Amino acid sequence: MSEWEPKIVGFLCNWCSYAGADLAGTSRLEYPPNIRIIRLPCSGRVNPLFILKCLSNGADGVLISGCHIGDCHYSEGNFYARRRFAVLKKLLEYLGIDPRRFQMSWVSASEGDKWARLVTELVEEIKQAGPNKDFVRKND
Amino acid sequence: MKWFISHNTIRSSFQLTLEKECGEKVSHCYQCGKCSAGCPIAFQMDYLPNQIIRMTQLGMEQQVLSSRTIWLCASCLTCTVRCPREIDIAEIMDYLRRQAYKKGIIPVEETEIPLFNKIFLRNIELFGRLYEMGLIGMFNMLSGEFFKDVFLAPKMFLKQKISIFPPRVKNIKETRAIFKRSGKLGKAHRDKLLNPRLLFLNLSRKIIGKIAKRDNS
Amino acid sequence: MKIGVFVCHCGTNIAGTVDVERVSQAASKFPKVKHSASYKYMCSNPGQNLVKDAIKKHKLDRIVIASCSPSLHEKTFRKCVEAAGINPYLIEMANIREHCSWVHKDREKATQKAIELTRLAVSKVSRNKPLEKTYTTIEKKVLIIGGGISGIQAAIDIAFANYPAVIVEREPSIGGRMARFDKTFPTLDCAACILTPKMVTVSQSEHVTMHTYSEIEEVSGFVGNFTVKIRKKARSVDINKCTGCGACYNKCPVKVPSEFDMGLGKRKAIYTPFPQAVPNVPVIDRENCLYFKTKKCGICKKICTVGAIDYDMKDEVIEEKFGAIIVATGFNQFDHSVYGEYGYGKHKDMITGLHFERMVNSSGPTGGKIIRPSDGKEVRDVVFIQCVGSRDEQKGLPYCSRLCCMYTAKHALLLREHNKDSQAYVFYIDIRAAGKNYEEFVKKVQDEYGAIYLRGRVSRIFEKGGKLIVRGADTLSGAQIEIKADLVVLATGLVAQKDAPSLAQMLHIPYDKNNLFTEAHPKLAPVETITSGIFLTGACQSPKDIPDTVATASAASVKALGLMVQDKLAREPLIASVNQDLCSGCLACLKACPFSAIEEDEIEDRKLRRKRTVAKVREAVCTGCGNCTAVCRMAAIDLEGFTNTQIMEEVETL
Amino acid sequence: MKYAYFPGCSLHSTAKEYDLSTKEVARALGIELIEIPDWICCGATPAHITMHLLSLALPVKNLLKAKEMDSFEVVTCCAACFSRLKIANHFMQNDNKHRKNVEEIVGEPYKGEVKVRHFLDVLINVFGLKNLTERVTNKLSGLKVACYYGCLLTRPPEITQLDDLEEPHLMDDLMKVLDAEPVKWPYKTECCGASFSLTKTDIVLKLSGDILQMAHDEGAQAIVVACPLCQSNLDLRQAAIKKKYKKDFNIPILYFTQLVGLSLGIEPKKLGLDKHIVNPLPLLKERKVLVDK
Repeated sequence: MSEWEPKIVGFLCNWCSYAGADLAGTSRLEYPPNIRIIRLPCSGRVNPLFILKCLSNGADGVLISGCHIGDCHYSEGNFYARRRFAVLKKLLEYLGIDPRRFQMSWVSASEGDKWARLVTELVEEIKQAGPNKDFVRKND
Repeated sequence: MKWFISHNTIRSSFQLTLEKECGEKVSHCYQCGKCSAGCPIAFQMDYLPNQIIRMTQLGMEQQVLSSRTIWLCASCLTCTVRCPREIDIAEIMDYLRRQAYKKGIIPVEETEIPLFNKIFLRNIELFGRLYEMGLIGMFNMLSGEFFKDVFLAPKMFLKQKISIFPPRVKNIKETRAIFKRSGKLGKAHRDKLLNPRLLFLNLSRKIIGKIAKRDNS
Repeated sequence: MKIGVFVCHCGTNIAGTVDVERVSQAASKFPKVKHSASYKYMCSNPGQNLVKDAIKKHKLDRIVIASCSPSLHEKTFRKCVEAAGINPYLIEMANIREHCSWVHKDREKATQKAIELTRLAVSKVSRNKPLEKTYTTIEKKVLIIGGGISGIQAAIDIAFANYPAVIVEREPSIGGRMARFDKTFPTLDCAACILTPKMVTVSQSEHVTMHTYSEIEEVSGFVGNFTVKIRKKARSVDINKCTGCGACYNKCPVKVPSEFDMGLGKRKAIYTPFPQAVPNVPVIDRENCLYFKTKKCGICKKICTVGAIDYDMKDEVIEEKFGAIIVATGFNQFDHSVYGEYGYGKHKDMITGLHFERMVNSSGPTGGKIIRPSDGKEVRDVVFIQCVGSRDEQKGLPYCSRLCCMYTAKHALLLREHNKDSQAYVFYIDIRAAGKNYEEFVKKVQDEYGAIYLRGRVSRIFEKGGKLIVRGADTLSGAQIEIKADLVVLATGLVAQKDAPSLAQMLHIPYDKNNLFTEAHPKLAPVETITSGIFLTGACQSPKDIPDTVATASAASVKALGLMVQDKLAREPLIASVNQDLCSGCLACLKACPFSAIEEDEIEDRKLRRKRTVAKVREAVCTGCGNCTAVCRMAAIDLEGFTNTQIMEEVETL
Repeated sequence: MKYAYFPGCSLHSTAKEYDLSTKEVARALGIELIEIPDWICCGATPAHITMHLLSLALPVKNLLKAKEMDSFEVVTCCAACFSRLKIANHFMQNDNKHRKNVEEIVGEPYKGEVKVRHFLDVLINVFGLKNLTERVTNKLSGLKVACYYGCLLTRPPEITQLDDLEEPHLMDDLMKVLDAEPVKWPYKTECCGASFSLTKTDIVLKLSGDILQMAHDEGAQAIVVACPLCQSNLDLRQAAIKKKYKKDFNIPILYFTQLVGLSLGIEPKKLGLDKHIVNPLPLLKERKVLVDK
């Protein structure tokens, strides 16, 4: 392997962030290929377990992205998400996991450029954080 | 007008280099002309500010750097604060002037301003603060305007507005070091005032002009 | 389980950066995958046939399509596999176009990513369950928010199909912006002459109900079954009793600037905004009415012969059910007071295009005379400035407002028609006259009406000696230009209504950074929103002129009528469901549900031999957000289509 | 109120009266101005035209000298110096690349922590117009003035953060407090030709001539400025404007500090009112605003 490339999982809400990422595509905005997107109806659908599972499975970073606060397709799903993951982030920090590995963002369906910028910056940040060894299942 | 430009000019790296080095996105300009509309000095310029930007977009480096416009810009920032595309045109003018210094392209009709700037800085480098008598004397001598403003001088002396002696700054070495290091880091030629040939050309132009004027009258 | 994977080239859209063959080969080695193939355009007829044939030939029971975004073709392929006998919810799509080939350049890395995205989809589909669509009824009534030309047109179209339409308009009369216009480009027919008949049609239609002076307060429900609360503001005049005789506003002693006339004329405290108002029933402006301010006066009540004036009238909130909603809320004018160089909007003789419309209108405040608001003198030199607020990233909007070129040309023409000695100077950047007979119109204004077009933005406007000094440039000649103008008319851009975001949040439709409502697809679904059952028309989606507005209004009506004619409505089964055996009855989900779609239920627990409280999903109400699943400690509640096992399977394969 | 004071080159030569009047006013109002010892030129326009780094390094050096005095606020009167100092601060705060280079040049770390203020700002926003009203003993009633701000006091607004960009009003507010009458005129921020005084005198004559004309047309008896370059262009070049355009304006160009000084009852001579080329004393006598001693 030439250079270590981080692996990042993105949980995106279907209405805003996923559409925003689609728009980045239709606008041909380039960003690094390190992110794997999992589509969900709402950021409120994301169970904290998913994130823990991602990190324990060796993902170097996890991103949750939903509609801007107030713009949720389901009225208030992202409020729940915000509250839920503020707590989770603290917990992860407490467990000694680099807080850079778990991030939240709000990207609307019209913000393709923001999405591209966000991923670029995120990959850069995770690269600085280095490979995820904090929380990986020991195989032997 | 009077140019023919080829795809080689248009494809030259001038615009890209400018955008990278001075951080202003020239390609964003859509030629609305608001900069030119508000420019107080436009009446003296050979090209309007928007034309300079257009020529930059087309890679016309030679024509831009040898234009009089870039020297006539007074850095009043009227264009910058009103540009709908948020382009800092005054900064671009600064950049173009610095490039013109570097490349030694200065139009002979417009030597006064570049000359003044150089003399001004030299003056600061020597004295730390502005020595007006020295500045005016040196500028008049080198620009061929030997008797410019001499009528104002006595008034100024009387009102103690101009001193015959240079100001004194204690630690002048410190200042000189700043000049030296800035020149080195910025890769700018610090020492040369201006090309002697250019100065000579300008001098002779002025003197010939004056003689011709006298003959006519 | 036999999974089939189909990888699409999408011409060169995907194949340009992704080695499609390699993706297909790699996919064939994934667990449970029995067949993989690639094709140039998977969504085309031959492409779909390829999928169908493969299903039959290889006896496939689950399908993964690696192509574009599911928002584009998920439905297409669901139908496709259904035709081949597979449950439509046993497919998944891997988005290797928008999320891969279009955003990456490195072929190797993009191919690698495409393979992984496909692997994710394969792992997810292996956990999919067959689902059946549910059906709901449809409320056969359409709500139209906004009573401008687009709302009026939509109401007419829906009424024509014999379905009921309800217009909710904020102002006391329908008519909107168009009612203020004088003439319309490029044909120059008078706006009132073509709009008023339509307003009358609406008011006389048995199928159309109008709630003027009313606003939307709350929207809930979903396609086919929206419940809307409408606040009918207290008009202080009984709409059923009033005959529209006008005696009240003739006698009212209070005069205030008329909003309809852009402050150029006056109206009374009890008023109809304009003579042709529909309904022709006045409203009392309580802020300025003497009776409401001081409890004195009461003239209008004394004079009204039918007793229609009711000072004690209160706001009324009504609730109605609708099957579809058409949003036709229109636009606002850009506020040019942000331009310091143009005097922060303080120069009296600097007006906007809408002011000019009122001024030039023969029934307007000046009787059709074009005058200087400062001293009432007739004008000679008039400067028109285009792109005020538009195409200005620094102080205004990034976009082109699209109609200013045309209405300015119209104004220049009307100016000369009204005043032969006048001269129009039009500062423009580009002329955008792309429309039927538009370019010809602009040319005519230049050729036959002597309008001088100057290419450049104006940098400064200031007052001197009673005139406005306009400093601009003509970039074509390279000249600076100074014009001493009697009047300056700004072609201010179109912006979203101030409260557009709050309406969008009520309706759960997205809006962009300029607060314009976002359509479901810019090309293929321009009047739809991602929320089914809600449609857009007119300038609330993007600046539009009258022809475009009317066209989108009819388009939105057709979409709404398409719902109206259905007997029942199929709903996606992607909703939550409770495994009541697992449910502990904590009811945390009940609190988390934004739609009150979860209720308490009691079941007989066979083991415990007693009744037990559990949660139950009201299927008709659930929108499938999945918020409940994240709070369930027992993992008893799950979201079909995005189940915990599906997502965990995806996470595991990372 | 204690500030490090950066006069700048002009205030030590052609704009001596600005320096004098500023110090007088500050003394009268109890604002302590301590001149930065051994300050050097800020580089003015020639520096940023010629060498970008130099144009940042010179102001930074001065700000560092102010810091050595344990002063975290620098006051300056010259609009050009104000602009250069502010811009240097802006770069040091926001541009890492330039900061590193400049720090290398001046040999010290600096992150733009010294605040830069114009004396106008101190007078109006720190001392306060209300306080000033109480101190005015000699009202300048009936004196019609055009407040001229020039280019660099307000531009670019995100850096100077001083006054309204297109219609500044700080000096107008100040004049009203002194009971002078600021005229409404559109050339508050028009360019006077600035640094072309020596090199392109023709331009200065045209631009300054236009400004004088506009002030004259709008009924101003004097122009009030806050920049030594504006003052010298408008004052010094009136004779040449008269010669070239055959227009004799004879409008005195005064610093706002001089008028504040007068209204506080300070002697004209101490304010340097005898140092102008266009003599303001006849006008001030006529308007009865001179202090009788």
